[in-house]
Amino acid sequence: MSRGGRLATVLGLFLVVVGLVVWAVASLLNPGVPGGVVNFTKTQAAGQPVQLTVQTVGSIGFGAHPTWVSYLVKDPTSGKWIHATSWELPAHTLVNMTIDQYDSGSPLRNQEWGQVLGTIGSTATLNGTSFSVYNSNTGNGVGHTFAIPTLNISVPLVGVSGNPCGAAPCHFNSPHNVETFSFKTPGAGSYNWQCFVPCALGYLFGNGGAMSTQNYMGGELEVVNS
Amino acid sequence: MSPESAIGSEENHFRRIVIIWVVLSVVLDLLFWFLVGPHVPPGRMTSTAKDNQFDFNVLMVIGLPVVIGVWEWLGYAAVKWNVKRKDMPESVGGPGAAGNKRTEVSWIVITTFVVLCLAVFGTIALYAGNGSGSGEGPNPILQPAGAVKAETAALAGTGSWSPNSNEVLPVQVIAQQWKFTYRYPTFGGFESPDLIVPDNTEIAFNVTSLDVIHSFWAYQLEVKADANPMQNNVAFTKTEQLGNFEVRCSELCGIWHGAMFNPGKVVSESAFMTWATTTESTNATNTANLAPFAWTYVPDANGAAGGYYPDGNVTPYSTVEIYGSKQPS
Amino acid sequence: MTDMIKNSHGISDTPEEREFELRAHIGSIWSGGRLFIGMYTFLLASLVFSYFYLRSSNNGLLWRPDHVTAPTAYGWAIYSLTLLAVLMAIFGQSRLRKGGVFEWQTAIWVGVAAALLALFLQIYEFTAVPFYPGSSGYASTFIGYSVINILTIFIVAYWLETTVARSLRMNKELGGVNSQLSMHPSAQSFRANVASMTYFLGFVALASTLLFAMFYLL
Amino acid sequence: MTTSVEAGVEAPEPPAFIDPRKGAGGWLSQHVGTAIVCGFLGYILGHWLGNYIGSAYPYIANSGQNSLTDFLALLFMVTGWLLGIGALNYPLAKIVGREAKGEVQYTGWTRYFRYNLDHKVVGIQYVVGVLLFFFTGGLLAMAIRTELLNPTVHVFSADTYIKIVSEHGTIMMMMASSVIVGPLGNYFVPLMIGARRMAFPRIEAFSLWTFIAGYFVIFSALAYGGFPTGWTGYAPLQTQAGPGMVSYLFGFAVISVGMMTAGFNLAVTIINYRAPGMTWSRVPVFVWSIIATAALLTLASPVLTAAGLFGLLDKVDQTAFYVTEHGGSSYLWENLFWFFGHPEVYIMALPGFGIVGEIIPVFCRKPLFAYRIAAAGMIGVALLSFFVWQHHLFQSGIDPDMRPLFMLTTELISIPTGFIFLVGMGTLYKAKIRYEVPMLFCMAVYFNFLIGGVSGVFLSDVPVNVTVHGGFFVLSHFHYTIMGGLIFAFFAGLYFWLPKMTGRTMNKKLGLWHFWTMFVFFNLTFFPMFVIGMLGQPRRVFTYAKNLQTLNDFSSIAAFCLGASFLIFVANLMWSQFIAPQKAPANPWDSLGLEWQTATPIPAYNFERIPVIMTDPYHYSEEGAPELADFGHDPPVHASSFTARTDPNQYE
Repeated sequence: MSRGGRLATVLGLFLVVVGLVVWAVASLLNPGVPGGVVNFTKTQAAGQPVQLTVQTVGSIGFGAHPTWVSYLVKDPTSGKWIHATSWELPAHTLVNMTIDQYDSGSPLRNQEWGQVLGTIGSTATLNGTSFSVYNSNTGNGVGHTFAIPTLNISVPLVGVSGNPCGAAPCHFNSPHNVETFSFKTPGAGSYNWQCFVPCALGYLFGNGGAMSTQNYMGGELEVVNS
Repeated sequence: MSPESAIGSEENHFRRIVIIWVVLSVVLDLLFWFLVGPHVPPGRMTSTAKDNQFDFNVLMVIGLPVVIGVWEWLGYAAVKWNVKRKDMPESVGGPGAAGNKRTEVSWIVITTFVVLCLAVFGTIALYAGNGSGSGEGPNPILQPAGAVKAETAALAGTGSWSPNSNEVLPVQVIAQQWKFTYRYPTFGGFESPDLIVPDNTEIAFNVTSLDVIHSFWAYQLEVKADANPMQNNVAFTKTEQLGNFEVRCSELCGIWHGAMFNPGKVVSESAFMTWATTTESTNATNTANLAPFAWTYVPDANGAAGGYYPDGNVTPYSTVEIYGSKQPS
Repeated sequence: MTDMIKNSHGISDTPEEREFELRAHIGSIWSGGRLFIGMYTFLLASLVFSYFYLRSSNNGLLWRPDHVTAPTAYGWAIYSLTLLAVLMAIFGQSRLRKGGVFEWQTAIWVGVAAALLALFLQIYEFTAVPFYPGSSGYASTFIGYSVINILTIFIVAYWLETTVARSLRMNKELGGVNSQLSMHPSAQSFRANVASMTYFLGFVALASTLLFAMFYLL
Repeated sequence: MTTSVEAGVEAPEPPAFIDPRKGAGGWLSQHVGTAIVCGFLGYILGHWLGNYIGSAYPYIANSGQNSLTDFLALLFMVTGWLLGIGALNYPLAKIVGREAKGEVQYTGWTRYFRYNLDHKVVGIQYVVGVLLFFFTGGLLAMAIRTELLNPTVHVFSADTYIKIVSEHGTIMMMMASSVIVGPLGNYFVPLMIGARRMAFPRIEAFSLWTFIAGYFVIFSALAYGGFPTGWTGYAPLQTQAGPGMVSYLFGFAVISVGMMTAGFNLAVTIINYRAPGMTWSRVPVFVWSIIATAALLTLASPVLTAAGLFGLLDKVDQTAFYVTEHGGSSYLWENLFWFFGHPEVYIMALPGFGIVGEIIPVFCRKPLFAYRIAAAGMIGVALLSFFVWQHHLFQSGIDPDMRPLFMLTTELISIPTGFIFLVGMGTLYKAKIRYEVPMLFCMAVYFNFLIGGVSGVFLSDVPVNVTVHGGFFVLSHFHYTIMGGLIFAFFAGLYFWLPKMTGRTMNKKLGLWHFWTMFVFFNLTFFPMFVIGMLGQPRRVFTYAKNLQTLNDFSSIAAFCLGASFLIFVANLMWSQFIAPQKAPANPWDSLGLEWQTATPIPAYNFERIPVIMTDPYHYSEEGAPELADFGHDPPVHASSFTARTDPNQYE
């Protein structure tokens, strides 16, 4: 073979091997946020509070992990429930959050999360009633929390009796609790939020699984300057 | 010029290297000790930070000459003892080239001596620093005076702390995926996401975890202790300056490990007393819901969570009474 | 001698070199056998360490709750069969040294049968332990022990079987009676292998006794 | 036996060796292709079996995760792979008493894709395998540094980042434990000790093909969604993690079997196949490093196998080895893992020392200084490395009484490590250094390993450890020792020995470019990390303090350049080995080493005659130095040298 021929062969083979490895690594480690980012800044008049509506469901019923517990969010433009837990929010803006909790609950492992922390007035409303501490040892307990750890925000989501809604998005007819609260977004940056109730059924002490995978029980708040 | 005079005699080389080495070492050691040393992170906020900074500087003063010596030797050889490319070198063998008993023995003796000194120094520093701020497990052998009394009282729920009393303040650090929370057993056992400690006080950090292994690293306080499930890992430090500090998790604990941090504050003793008593009363409702104060907490596998191990097959877990007995005595 | 040369051009093959290679080969079987014991010791030591570590930690008072009882009958059966296989190998080797090839073969076949039975019982016991694997520290280490013991008995059975199969075929290949005792390199290699095997099996007997006592008697 | 040994000399069969037959069989015989097919079929079978068995368990239905399936699929995949490549032919043939008829040995280029018993072929195969690991891990390192360019703007999500970090660490550790032992150890140890074969060539080939299988297993972790624990795999995070964790545990188990078998064969070969006259005081220093490493490989790896097995049982069979709440202990994994893990650190350091000791005298034209001290240092490091593992647990809450002891043992290990420096500095003294590429890499090893070693003393000191444990300081420390020491030594060895392995010289100009870019950017990448660590950045974080961005960016940019420097190496390799090959002189560096005294290309049996060794190979520039060895002439002059070293009867 001539030098040119060898050059072409080796380069060709090299590119094939490198291409395979790069393709494999890159396709398995997709950059970006799992589930995509829902934009709440586009539809938002400057300075006006953001209306953010989410729901929790005991088992999502579709996708790669149909048995996993998950959060869903209401798309601000179409009004449809979508499975995405990362939200783009404007900085230094009030967020009015509504959470429809369709999942059952139990006593908290760490009762610290029975408190409402970091929201405006350190309170939230549960089906219209304001509260600041919930005793999860009574009643249906707490199913999840919505918490932004680096901002010290945490709200307990009180559980419903039983687990009637088996697939997302849950219909309003299913038993659920509605909780509302408000908080103010900080300066621009990326802030993670998560649930502090180990709720991944079938995993060691409920951690792992949905608790350790983005786009189920946790996500990111991408706070941007509007 | 003959090759002999070009490379000089053995004595000349060795003496030259040693002189350069001594001068460089002394200069750099002094520069380090006086210019860099006092600013070595993480600063001097606590007794352990101060002590460990001193230890770091001592090791640096010993380590710098070693590094300089070897690098100088490499550099000297590279510059002085090379031959031009393509020239086949001449014979440089001769007696002593394959070994020199005096050199070998003195090398071994010197390195052994330095190493043993380092080990002794490290051990003394560890003992003098009450464990130097590192996690000592449930039964610490190195602890400040009054630690046993304060810890025992804290578990019994009879602990107290007041400003200027020189008492040890026990603080419990509870790690969970992915946040630290803190309990203050001497103030009714309230729990808070904020870590606030008084100045000029011996603090006993009792670190435990509710799930996986985390590591409590209060950076400026120079405290680091792994948080293990079902284990109380105790570390001591004495605050000596007011200011803010940063707490980070330094053991990989899952996806949000990188986001597991929170700020903390060293405040004056009276300010701390005010904060603690206020929080104790505002948190009273929730404190009543908390699990009784214990050094460790065992997750309830029978809740909505878990289900990895099937229920019913497992003996119900015992909690407090075992861990009470493992406490500092 | 394991792999045989064909068509190797240009290679020197003097009697001295041939003997050197043979000695190196037999030395390899000897030191390989000992090194394998060292390797296996560290594997078993990890299990023993886990046992005593968890036993002394007794986390959550869950080292060994009362209802976690070992299936002692299986344990005795497996242990005795393993021991039988080992004893057969040791006995066989003493006969082989005195020229009793047939006795050796018979002993090894008995050993193979005992080891296979032990293997079956150990696998069966593993699938039917009378407690939940995660119920205690002891239960966990017991499961670990079962798996490692399956491996151990498998190695015992495999080594015994391949050796006796080799000795049978050797008569065919080399011709004659009791060619296993000849000075043919293959026969020397075979006897070195038997020696290493017997030595390893002696180690297995000791280790099995220790582990049996730990898991079934203590 | 009572018969005399001499009778055996007349045996009809010639000595053992590799059979260089041209193989029949072609496409349908066993090769990588059949291995891949069998591995794939095994995967499917195991997957089906796991689902069949696992479907009855409620926790599997709840979590939607069946670890049994994942485990059995991988187990059957590896078994199928070994079956397909032909690794099991011989063990299976033995059941019916057959010896040595399992494999046909091939010549020609296809032998590199087969189960080959020639240690020289295995060595080349290992080079390719190691580079595969290395470049995959390197690609992931680039991803890590990309994410760390900015503390708040994220390229990857948090869970993807943890997967990248974990995969990078694990792949690199697996690579590093074989990077010199596998390619250069297997290739050159028999040549250096004057052996015509390995003691257990099948075990050697087995170690290679399990190593390659380990690559597929650990790579499958990404397809399974990754694992979040880093290379240390701490439990119980391990126990709660997803199916990628099974790949990690099983992958390490597979790799540990490969390490064990590789070390086993090398140790036995060095002990038994040294040529006549190759006494322990004449063994090349590289061989000393390999036998010390082999001892660590055979004795430490089984602990990893056991630790991995227990972890797999926790995930597959729901035992509770590492679950404290159920009577296990999270410390158990830490202890078992580090009991393996610390010898592992020296598995990754010693071969590097050996290569440096071997190469420096050649380019200094001087005897190796203090040969005995070098050998003693390696043995000393190997022994001590079993007694230091708890220094990884200084902050973990272990028994506080133990810490002064482990501080002492850890610091003691710097004494034998210091021997290696004495040897190097003594050899450099008044040398006549030729600046060839391998020599530059060797000097860089001393430069880098010094920083790695001295920073290790800081880590071993418990008070200072409070600051530096679990942060970027320790990260920089072990990159300085493993990459700065081992990988630099690996490249030194490659540049040095490739002319012998392939008969083709590497291009010197490209080699110099490779060296200088790699050396400079390596230091620019990792030295700032000491500072970053002291300033409080923990390891494995996707976000960090804003004031550390400048340092992190500096490190990242240097890392990209470091990555690019390997492209120069790849270009050099392809250019000078394949595209425009330059025939290498028989002994381009004028080395006295035994491995350079055979013909190039090396015949299948290495030496026409078994050489008789007269002296050690370091008599450079010595007037009247003795001949290295008697390679034998007709008639043989060295028959007397073959008098019995061992009596076969003593082993029966």
